[in-house]
Amino acid sequence: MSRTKPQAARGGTAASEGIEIAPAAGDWLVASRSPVRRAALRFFRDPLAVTGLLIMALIILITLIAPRLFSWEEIINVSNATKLQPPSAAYPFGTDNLGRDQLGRVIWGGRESLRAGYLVVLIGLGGGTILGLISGFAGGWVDNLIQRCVDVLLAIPGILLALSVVGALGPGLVQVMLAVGLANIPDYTRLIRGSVLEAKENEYVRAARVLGAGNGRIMFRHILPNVIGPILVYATLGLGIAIMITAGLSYLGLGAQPPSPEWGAMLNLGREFMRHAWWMPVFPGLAIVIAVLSINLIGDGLQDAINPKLRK
Amino acid sequence: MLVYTLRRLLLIFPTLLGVSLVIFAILALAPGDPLAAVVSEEYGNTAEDIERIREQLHLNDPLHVQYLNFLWDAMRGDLGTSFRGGSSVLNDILARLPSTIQLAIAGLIATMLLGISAGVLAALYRGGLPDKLTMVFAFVGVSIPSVYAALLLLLIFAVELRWFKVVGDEGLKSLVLPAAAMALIPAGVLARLTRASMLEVMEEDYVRTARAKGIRESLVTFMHIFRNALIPIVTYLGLLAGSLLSGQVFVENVFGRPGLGRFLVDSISARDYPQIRGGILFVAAGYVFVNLIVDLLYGVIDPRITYE
Amino acid sequence: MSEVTKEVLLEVRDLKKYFPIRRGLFRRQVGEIKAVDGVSFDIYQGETLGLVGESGGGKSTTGWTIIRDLEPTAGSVRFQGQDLSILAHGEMRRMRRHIQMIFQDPYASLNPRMTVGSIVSEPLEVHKIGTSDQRRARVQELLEIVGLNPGFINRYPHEFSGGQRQRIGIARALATNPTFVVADEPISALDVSIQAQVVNLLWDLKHEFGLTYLFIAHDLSMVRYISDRVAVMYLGRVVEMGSTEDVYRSSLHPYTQALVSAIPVADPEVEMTRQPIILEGDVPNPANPPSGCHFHPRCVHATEICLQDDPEFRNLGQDAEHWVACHHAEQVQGQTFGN
Amino acid sequence: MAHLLEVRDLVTRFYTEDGAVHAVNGISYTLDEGESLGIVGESGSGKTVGVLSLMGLIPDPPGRVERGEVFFADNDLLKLSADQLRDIRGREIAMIFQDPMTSLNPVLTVGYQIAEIMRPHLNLSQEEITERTVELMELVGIPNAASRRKDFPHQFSGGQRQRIMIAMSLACNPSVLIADEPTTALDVTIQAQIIDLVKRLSEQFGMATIWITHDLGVVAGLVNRVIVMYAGFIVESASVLDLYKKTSHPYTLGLLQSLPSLHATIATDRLIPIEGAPPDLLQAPVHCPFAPRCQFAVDQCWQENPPLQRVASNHDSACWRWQDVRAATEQLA
Amino acid sequence: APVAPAEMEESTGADSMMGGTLRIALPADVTSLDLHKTSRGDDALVVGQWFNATLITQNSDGEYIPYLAESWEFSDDGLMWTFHLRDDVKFHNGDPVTAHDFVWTYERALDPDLASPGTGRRLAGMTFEAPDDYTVVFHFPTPAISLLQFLNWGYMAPMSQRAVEELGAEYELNPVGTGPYKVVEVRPGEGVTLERWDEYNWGPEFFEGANTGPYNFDSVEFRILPEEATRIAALESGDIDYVNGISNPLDVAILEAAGVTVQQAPYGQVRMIYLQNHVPPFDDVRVRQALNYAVNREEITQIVTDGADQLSRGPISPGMLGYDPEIEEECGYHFDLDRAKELMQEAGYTYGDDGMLITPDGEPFSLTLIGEPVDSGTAYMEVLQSMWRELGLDIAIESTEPSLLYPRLTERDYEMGYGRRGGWTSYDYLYAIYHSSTGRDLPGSMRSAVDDPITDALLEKNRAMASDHPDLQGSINELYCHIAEQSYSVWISDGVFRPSIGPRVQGVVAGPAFAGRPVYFSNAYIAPEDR
Ligand SMILES: Nc1ncnc2c1ncn2[C@@H]1O[C@H](COP(=O)(O)OP(=O)(O)OP(=O)(O)O)[C@@H](O)[C@H]1O
Ligand SMILES: Nc1ncnc2c1ncn2[C@@H]1O[C@H](COP(=O)(O)OP(=O)(O)OP(=O)(O)O)[C@@H](O)[C@H]1O
Ligand SMILES: [Mg+2]
Ligand SMILES: [Mg+2]
Repeated sequence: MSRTKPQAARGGTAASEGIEIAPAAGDWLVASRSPVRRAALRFFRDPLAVTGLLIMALIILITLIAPRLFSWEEIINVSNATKLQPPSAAYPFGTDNLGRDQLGRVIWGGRESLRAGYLVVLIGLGGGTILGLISGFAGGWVDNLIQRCVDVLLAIPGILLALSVVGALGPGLVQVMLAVGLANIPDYTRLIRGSVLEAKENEYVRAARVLGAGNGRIMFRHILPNVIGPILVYATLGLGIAIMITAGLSYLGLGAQPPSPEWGAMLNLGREFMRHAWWMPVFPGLAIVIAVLSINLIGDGLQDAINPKLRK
Repeated sequence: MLVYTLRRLLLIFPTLLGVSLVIFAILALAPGDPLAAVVSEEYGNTAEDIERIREQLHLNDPLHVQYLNFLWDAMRGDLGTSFRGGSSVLNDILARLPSTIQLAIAGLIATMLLGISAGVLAALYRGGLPDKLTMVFAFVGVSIPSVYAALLLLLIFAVELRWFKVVGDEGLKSLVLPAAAMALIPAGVLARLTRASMLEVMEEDYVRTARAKGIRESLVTFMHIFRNALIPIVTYLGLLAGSLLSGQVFVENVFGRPGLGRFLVDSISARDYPQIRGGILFVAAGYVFVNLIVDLLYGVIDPRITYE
Repeated sequence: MSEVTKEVLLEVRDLKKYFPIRRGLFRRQVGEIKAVDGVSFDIYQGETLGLVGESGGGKSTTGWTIIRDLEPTAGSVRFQGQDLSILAHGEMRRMRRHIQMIFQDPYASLNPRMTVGSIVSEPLEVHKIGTSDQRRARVQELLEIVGLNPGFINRYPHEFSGGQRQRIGIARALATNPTFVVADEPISALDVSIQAQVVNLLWDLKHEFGLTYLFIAHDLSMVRYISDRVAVMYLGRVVEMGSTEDVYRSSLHPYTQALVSAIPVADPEVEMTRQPIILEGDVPNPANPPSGCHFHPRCVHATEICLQDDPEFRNLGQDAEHWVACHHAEQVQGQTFGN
Repeated sequence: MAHLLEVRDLVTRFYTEDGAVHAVNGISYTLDEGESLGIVGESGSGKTVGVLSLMGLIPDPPGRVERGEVFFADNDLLKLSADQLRDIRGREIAMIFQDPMTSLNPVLTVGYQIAEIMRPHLNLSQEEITERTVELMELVGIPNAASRRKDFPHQFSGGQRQRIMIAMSLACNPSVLIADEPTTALDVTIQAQIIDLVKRLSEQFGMATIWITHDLGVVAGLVNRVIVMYAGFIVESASVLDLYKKTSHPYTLGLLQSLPSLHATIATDRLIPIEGAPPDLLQAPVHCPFAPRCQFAVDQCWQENPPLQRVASNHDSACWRWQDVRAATEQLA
Repeated sequence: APVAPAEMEESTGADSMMGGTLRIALPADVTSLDLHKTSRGDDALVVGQWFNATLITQNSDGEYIPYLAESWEFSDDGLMWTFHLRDDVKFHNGDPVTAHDFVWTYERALDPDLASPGTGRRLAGMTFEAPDDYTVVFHFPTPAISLLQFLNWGYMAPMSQRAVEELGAEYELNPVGTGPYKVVEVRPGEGVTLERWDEYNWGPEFFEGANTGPYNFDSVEFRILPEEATRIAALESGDIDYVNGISNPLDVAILEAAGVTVQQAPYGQVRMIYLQNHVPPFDDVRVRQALNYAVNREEITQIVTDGADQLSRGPISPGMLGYDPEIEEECGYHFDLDRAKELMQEAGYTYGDDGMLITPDGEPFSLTLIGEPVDSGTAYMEVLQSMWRELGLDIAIESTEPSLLYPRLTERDYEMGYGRRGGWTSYDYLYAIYHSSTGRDLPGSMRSAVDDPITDALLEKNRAMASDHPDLQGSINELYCHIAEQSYSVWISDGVFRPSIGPRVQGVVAGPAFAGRPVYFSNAYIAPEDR
């Protein structure tokens, strides 16, 4: 039944042609799918991953159209009359200590926070992946050099790093995110390197080397897909942490400035009122939880999709 | 390996040298003036006053002179004195070290207990209830800033239930709440990491071999799946151990514990250069040490890993 | 095989590979395993050299060291007159187009995250051979050649049985039309029909393109069938080497004799009556090999001299070369078993 | 019912994105105490999956044992609880896996991995276990076992790893040993030793063995009865002698013909592989799976998948034209 | 012999006051206990009230009363102050306290090598002498009698020369003072433990019936709790007895429910917006006035403090010495948006279609407001931003931490600055920010860059007047109205200070707002059953 040979050349007789039940389309369809597309297919068959993707898309969409939902005035105008109102029909998320509508602020806040979060994670993940791969794969003095730099970087507190980046490049949100991303690199580097040290001992790495693959290829094509799973998970969790860290830097005056809302900053402010107005911390917190959750569902889906052995 | 270990231990010195250089570079770049914290706001500072204080704190020396002086002093075990109170930086750090280490160890243990058990359960019951619960726990964990966790724990267990004192020495008991607060975020991360890492090895052939031996499932889980999933876990715990030394300012603040985290953050916001340098050097030494242990552990976890 | 025109493709001289033995927390080196301990041979252009011997005797390690995936402890390997051990990284990499390897372990040597298609086309991509369409066609062709359904190109290794995976590895090794292939047990995981296909294929390639093989295997009947010459390894050393006929029919080394006698025959009637030489004595320890001739503790011919002196590797062949490392080769020869 | 092990109508499939892989399609066989059963067949024909299924070791998902019964000591293994199954695995039915590198845990010493199987099943002290570990390693021909016990799998050669797997499986003197290509990576002298060892154990303890192999030489010398598999079906089942001398299935015939004859070399006579491509297991079989490659195929073969039918005492074949095949065999001989 | 029941009761009664540990929460690490190395307000709590004694102090009515000095007098020109010391005072190390100790202490503070940032700076320009063992004389370069209150500041206490010289660097861990408690242990980052000093018997008469002998608590334990929520929780749970201030008014109810006494007093914590008076647009008094008119002080304090803070309609607020409600009503600012808009238009500004101001140059009118985020700072700035938006002014906020702020202030790299200063308990603070000598070019704190002879004259006149001078209030009022009219700053409010006392502690007496000593503990005790 070698349907992949359209002419059924070798064993096939005229009779065999006659009883081919279905056209050979099935196999050729399979053959036309690239690994990436197969991974994508697996991803989109995973209901949780798709849910995550939809939620994230929705969040991004809402933040994009935020100005149509709430004007900037509504976001910044204070009023004693509406101060600290619990959630109600008029204010589904309640109002904050200055009487501003929290729903509007949460929606606007996503713009800054998500951008910051993603950028920070991407820098950390990108930089850390490359350094970690090189470090773990090359070993020897290269490893030692990179790792000792990582030790140095790890020891420098993020705030200080952010301050100096701002000092060097001038103030601005992007600089701050750059700094926080930079501060994240060592974590990813160590995580990737650890796994690479293990993965590079696999026989298939040897096989790749023997067939003439260069180091770059071995690192990115052979080792990376086999170590990326846990790191992906780490990165997706890092989103929430990145949002909080950038908020902390805004507080120092390095990031977004009031009254511009930011989830992390709102959450920080909410702390003073947590015993008096639960809705102040809860809603921005929930926003972060949902963002992290959805990105994690996506991350999990990706991990499964690139791991052909794992099937649901 | 012994040679490797020794070499790595020796590398502490160049690393610290690197750290000190980087700190100097960073402090030179970082905007902000230490005088803000030294000179208080109220009355009549003259320009001469300010100049005198700057001179006094050696802030006017060229950077390389400051650096060499610092290096020379540091080599003799003198980390200088604080800009603000004039206290010995070394004493300040040593005074905070025991409490910091205590809490770090407690936090590490709490993280491991919580994170690993949750992660293992999640991996074993992938897609099932334990998995979902861990997932929710992890997301809430990483999304709640530790300061909230700390405050909530304090309010519930110390103020409402009175199981603990809000402040006051209760021996090991007073470590429970801070350690729990500290563990919340990392435990969430660790749980997810453990799960992901275990999923990577669960389908390996040797796991099947282990099952075919008829050994208890718990042994299969721990000796064959978990052990082979350890590398990212140990790496993360190493990173965590380092960061617990310096990164726990909120927990330290809420529980009023003298810790290196608060010390560093305070000294950074005051630009108290000697304290910053000293603090970071200690933290760096901590990282170098922890990472060395982690690297050695790699070899124990996976004998194929060697560093030659 | 006309000796006069023989052109040496690969020249292995006094090759050694020792693995350190480490113990304890700090993994202190407490000794070494002499996996390959002074091996020399030539492989001629277009020939197939069978490498057989004791399992654990250092065959794979020899293969690895030749293709320089393991750095030799000592010795040299020349390929087409070029000393491989002094090649720069990039040069060696380009050289690999011509030197390929089929791996003993069909499971571990395939990247579990890559599809069959990308595994097989990888050598082509690496050496920048062909356009992507050509490569695709070549992959399909290769899969067919090794007897795999070309429709499988998007499947992952774990979805295959052992023999199917082995064939993926073979297809990969042949992709670039190499000059020299180290085939480490290329067929042992295959069913005999596929074995026949693969052996035919290897033969055809050799015939058409003058491919040269170092064929490592345990299946002595297949080695005999396919090889021009055979080398027999025991405990890190080549103990006998010569033309296939000579080695099988008139083995000079007692170990070779034992091997040949133990070849199972696919005929139950013959099998019932076959009397293999069962080697007595303990399998020696490569970390601490026996003195003198490594084989002496298990050898029925061993005498005092075997305990003391390393036998010289000497040529006892008349018209064709026939090398052996045995003090008593001349006596042994008379008692040839063989079937 | 006196059989030690009886497999009835076992069906196992893998559900992949491309569709269901029909890996095992209703195989039945029995195994008696002390008996040695060989399974040969096309690579990818379901030999490994077949035995994994009866051990309950099919990864689920994507695999699933759809149907069938496996009786062992009056229990249906497929219906046992995990705990009950655990008592049987390793202790009663031990398995040697096909691939020794990936089947051994790279981070545990081989000594530990051998000892591990004894702990739950044998009531031995730690010292006794260590002792037995060393003994087993020596039994399978690993030199210096007392010290090499502490080495890790990657420090062993392919054959040595395989021997470690063998040592492991023999540790508890199982009643059934399933060996999936156990000797492919061994040199013939060691192979002979191992075969000898297994034979001895069979005689001594009545251990039954299922021996999956491609080496028809080993089959000829070792087993009593042989099952030939193709495309997830048993296509022929016979005593060794019958299989070689009274071959009744064209696939078996093809296999035998693929072997190099005794003193042939490739330069003189070429091997004759079976023509055609291996079957696509994604398609549910409607006709004889071997038909596309079969010289004997007739229309009937394209219409109906032949069932396994008795062709002589103790000899079954799944071929409509088995008589012609047998005639051809005898003619060749 | 057995003790008579009556005696017993009496003695237990007396004893029952003594004992127990007073636990106090501090919001930040103690920087140093060496008086000349810091001047931080948080440290002052330890330094001033507990282990040191000062020359003079203030009673609960705010009057200056003797402490280590029995009496004092000013020379007629106000340039020389003479203090007569008690002769029975001892340092914690047993040495007697003499005039020489004071002189040595102050000269140490002025030593340029020591570079004392706080004390030294305050003493700048002064000289000291000790004509005899118990007389200390201060010489001033210009009359500054209103500065007398500084002597009530803990950092002006005498230090023991012997202890400082003997202990060297160790001194700050074992400081020696003259107050009711001595330091027994300093745990950096964690706290300080003090122990009662039984020889203390020079306590001032803070109020009628004040205990002038040793205090009642056996020891005082300072715990550093940087998080306000923790301090509240600790008060609630009874693990802490005293917290110096609670910032969020909403928390008062929580504390009171737990039996905590929360006092509320104005504090001299002025919140204001500093303007760069010498540069446009603030060189135009109409613009400055418009800003003051456009601030709705009632609303802002409602929003941010639930109305707890006192309003500052002008330069002197209710928590300060010299405050006069009548003059505030007359010269202070009341919210009047229309007037503010008029003023802007008079100053040449116009309104665009969107209701926002356009400068005379035709540019949109927008300014930057910088400030620290601490203590509701951001909230104040955001509310002001919103209010001035009504005026048509577009404000961008830059809220940054102090060490980033400081260089910008020094470089005058800002237009408007939000400031909050604690402890400005007297009208005299005006000198520091509006006198021309504090100059527009000086580095350091937020300054208003005022250079106005009339203002200078008024400030100097006030400074030379003693607190009992009959013309003092009139002169202050004159100053008030002048500065208000000039509208050098935008004054907003005066913070409320909320010392909170846990239920275990009895007998605490409230102090005056401007004494820098919110409550008196001299008679306080812990009931025996609570110890
Ligand atoms: N996880 C899986 N997913 C999909 N298909 C699988 C999976 N495992 C095995 N198969 C398929 O099942 C069929 C039977 O495989 P099995 O391993 O039993 O073959 P085998 O007879 O043991 O072959 P060999 O002799 O080569 O080891 C093969 O065609 C294989 O492709
Ligand atoms: N990485 C290693 N570390 C230590 N010893 C090793 C290592 N690799 C191989 N050895 C040892 O070297 C010897 C030779 O191994 P090699 O793999 O070359 O044998 P082989 O002849 O290929 O055997 P087989 O036929 O069983 O595959 C063995 O004793 C083995 O234990
Ligand atoms: Mg090998
Ligand atoms: Mg198999």
